[in-house]
Amino acid sequence: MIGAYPSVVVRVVCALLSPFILMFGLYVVAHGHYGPGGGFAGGVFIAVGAILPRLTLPEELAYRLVPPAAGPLAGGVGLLLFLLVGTLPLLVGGSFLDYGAVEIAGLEASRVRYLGILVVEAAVGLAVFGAMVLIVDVLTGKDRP
Amino acid sequence: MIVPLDLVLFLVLIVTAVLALAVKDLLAATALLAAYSLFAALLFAGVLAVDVALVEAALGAGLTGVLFVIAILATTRHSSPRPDARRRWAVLPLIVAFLGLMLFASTGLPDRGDPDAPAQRGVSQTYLADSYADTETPNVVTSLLADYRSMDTLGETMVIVTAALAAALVLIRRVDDPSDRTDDPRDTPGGDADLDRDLGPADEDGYGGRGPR
Amino acid sequence: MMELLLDRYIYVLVLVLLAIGLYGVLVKGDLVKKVIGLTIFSTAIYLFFIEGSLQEGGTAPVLMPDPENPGEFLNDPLLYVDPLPHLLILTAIVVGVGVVGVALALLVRLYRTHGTLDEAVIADRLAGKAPDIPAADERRDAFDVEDAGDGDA
Amino acid sequence: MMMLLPLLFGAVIAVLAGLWRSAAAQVVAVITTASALVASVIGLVTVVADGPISYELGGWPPPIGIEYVLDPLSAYLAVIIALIGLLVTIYPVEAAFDLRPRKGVPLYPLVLLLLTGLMGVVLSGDLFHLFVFLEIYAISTYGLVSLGGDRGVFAALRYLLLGTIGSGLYLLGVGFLYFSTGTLNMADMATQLPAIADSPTVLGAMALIVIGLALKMALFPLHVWLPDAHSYSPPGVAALLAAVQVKAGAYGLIRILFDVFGPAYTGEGLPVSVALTYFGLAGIVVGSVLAIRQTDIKRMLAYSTVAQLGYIGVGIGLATPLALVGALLHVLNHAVMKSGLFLVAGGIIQRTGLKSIPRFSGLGMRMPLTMTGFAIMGLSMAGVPPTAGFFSKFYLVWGAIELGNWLVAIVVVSSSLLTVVYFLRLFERIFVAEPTEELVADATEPSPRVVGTVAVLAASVLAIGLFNVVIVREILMPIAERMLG
Repeated sequence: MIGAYPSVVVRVVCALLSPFILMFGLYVVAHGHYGPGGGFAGGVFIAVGAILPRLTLPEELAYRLVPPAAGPLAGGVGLLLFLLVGTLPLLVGGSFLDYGAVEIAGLEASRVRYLGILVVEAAVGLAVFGAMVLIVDVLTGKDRP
Repeated sequence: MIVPLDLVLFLVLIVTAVLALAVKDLLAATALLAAYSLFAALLFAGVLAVDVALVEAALGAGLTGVLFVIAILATTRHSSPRPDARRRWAVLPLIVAFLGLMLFASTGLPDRGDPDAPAQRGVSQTYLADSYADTETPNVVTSLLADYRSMDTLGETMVIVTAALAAALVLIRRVDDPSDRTDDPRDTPGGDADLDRDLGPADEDGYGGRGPR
Repeated sequence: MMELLLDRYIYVLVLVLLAIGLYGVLVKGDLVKKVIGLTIFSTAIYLFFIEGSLQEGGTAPVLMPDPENPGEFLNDPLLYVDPLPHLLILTAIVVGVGVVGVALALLVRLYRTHGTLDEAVIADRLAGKAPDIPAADERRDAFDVEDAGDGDA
Repeated sequence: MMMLLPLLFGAVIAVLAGLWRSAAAQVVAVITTASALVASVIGLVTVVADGPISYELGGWPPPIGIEYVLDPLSAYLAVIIALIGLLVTIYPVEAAFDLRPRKGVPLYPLVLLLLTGLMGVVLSGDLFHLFVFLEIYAISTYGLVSLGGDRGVFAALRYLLLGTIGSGLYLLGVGFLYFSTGTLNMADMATQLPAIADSPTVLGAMALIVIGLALKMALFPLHVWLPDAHSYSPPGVAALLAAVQVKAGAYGLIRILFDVFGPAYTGEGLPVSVALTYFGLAGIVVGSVLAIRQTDIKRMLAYSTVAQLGYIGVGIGLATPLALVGALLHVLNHAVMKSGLFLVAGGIIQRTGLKSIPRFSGLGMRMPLTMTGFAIMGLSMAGVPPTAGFFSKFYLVWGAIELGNWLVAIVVVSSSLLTVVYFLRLFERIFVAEPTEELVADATEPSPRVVGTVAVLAASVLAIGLFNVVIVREILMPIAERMLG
């Protein structure tokens, strides 16, 4: 029921806008250490970048840009990534999610934690992106991969 | 000094909330709801919760609005005008009782902004003091989110994935819908309606117009 | 009472918002309005937490660079507002959006079969189709058959 | 953590496996729940022998980080959750969920997420973390209930609205507590609360948390969502909901009332305890009476759940060790009995399509094994010795008499009689009456997996009955004494 929007202005503006939104989303994910932002907000922005074409462009084009299977896949992979990061310290004797316990040559524990946070934020962003795209897809009735 | 602005924002919030519930046009209600979330985000920013403000603006005002709009386009734009007077009288005492309880409870809260409040002297001191040494991350909310309380974040990620899966389970077309089963018709009168069953003119009240498209 | 209002009007205003949200969920007959009420209710809870996290004289919980030692950061807790409620509310916002997503999916599904989102009409239709299920027990409020008439009117 | 990890991974792998091939998801689910069961049994044995285990997530000591606590109470519930979860995932998918999922339908992932949420609730030692898992299991429930066709969808939506208000109230309560103490860790908060015991904030927080969790637990009069949600959802989901999902609310109530607020708040005569007791009693009466009036088998079972939750509420409200033992034993008994009954109902519906009790006539001859299991569990519901159900009520009554609260004793005993009435009526039809329906005459025993599952549950009802002294002495009595001592 949601397909190409009648107005060409809207279509063009949205098509031009969405890569920038995607980029802004990536920036927000990566910027979480130093300012407001992080996986959740960033994941939402990236999802909006994918959802905008769905609301305005012709269906085939929008689904070619971000296929419907991307939703569940990204959600699952994001969660799996988070879990794997959490489990990694278990293997070296730390507790679950204790990134500091992983020893990487030349890096202090605090630096390892810093990197751990980055990976976690990325995983969260991926999962949020997937979940949001999936919700929008099922609501608009395009749920089949 | 920002107190009067706070007060104004709060009054605007209350007005938008009431309007969002009152207007008949659901798209207008959604727009008002998004405005409500946006004003809430402004308030968050006003009391320096910048991360929360960002997420509330993106998720609460932005994406929730989009979801509502999509759902309304897929269903109907007009809210059913039917007042439910009896239920209102049953519920109002409950709400008054709830307000009384909350008012009673909030008398024991520390004053807003009190630096000696227990919460300010509690665990968050440790987070603020140690965040940089522990994780090299100046944004304490991030280090809290992804390190000190990362299990919360894992749970939260699971919640959002769960919600997406649940929504998919609700709406996705399933191979074997319950109505296809060999239920005795007398046992389940009417049966469980199929997803695609056409109920015909179910919406004769004149409000069944679908969305603009 | 007056003192409470002046000193801590914020909490009272949050209470008003909570009540509006609850009213929307419990009283409104339209299902979309119920979900809107739910959103108002949860946002009011977020406001409660965030207002409580303020600390007079504090700034946002992003550590400020130490002007005297480059590369170091000021970490005196008195300088910042309480970050923990921020994290809690971040989590709660995401949870809330998830709930809204599921609720809207249920709404769309209901509309596909019933063609309406009036709670009472749907309830009547479900109950009317099933005379062997007693309709009068816990369904007093929304499910009364007499209500069906003016529901469609 | 060992117990949660298989579930966490299982859920995720099941998502991906479900995308690939739907049968694979069930295999993953069975393996996952089986390993969770093994882990939780090991956990239970360990903590009963050596005392509680605390696990610091992320290596941060509490109250800085989030703490998981495995004490006998949570280990006990974890075993129940994993056991019921395993049986439901083994159960054939069409009978349990009314559908054979297509590729990509996230059925088993949601079941696993439901179990993960419940497991997280019982393990969490942190008030806010409990909220997060509360929502995980609640959201997956909303999805699963909607499988029950059209009415299931509507029931799911009403449950969603009420359930979300419930968790909202809980969250508000946690907020009040946080602003009064500055911590979220349960143990830490318990040490700080006595100093501010009289604060209106703490009392209000307690009220909010109790109301919120009672809503989740469907304690009368907040049970309005339960009958619809349980009776319209598919049998497997109903079994999960009745057996373990509402128990998570009960667990939260026990844990927070007795462990966090402690004896200072829950001593005799305080409004919360009294309210829980009398609302529990009302729930027992109302639930039993309404259950008798139902003709749909699943609806009858759903109302009887309202009554059984009343027993648990009474046990919590009386707040004596004996009554708490009764309540905890009833959590186990009810989980086993009710999931068994729902699964039998699923088997009947799968074989004959019948749901209405008057038409079950003569089913006992056609499906003897299943129906024997059904009879055992029905007798246990009614509290006939030596089945499991007798003993939990026995402890409750004993606890009530000890307190001199004769009203509770009388209501519990007489409601058992009511339960006997409705099950005897059912048995008479199933075993004595002649078949009146062709569907019944043609019915055969359901598939071995159904019979096997039911047999396991029926056997455990008897086993719990026979060995209840061991369970009570080794596990429950120490818990109750520690919490109320």
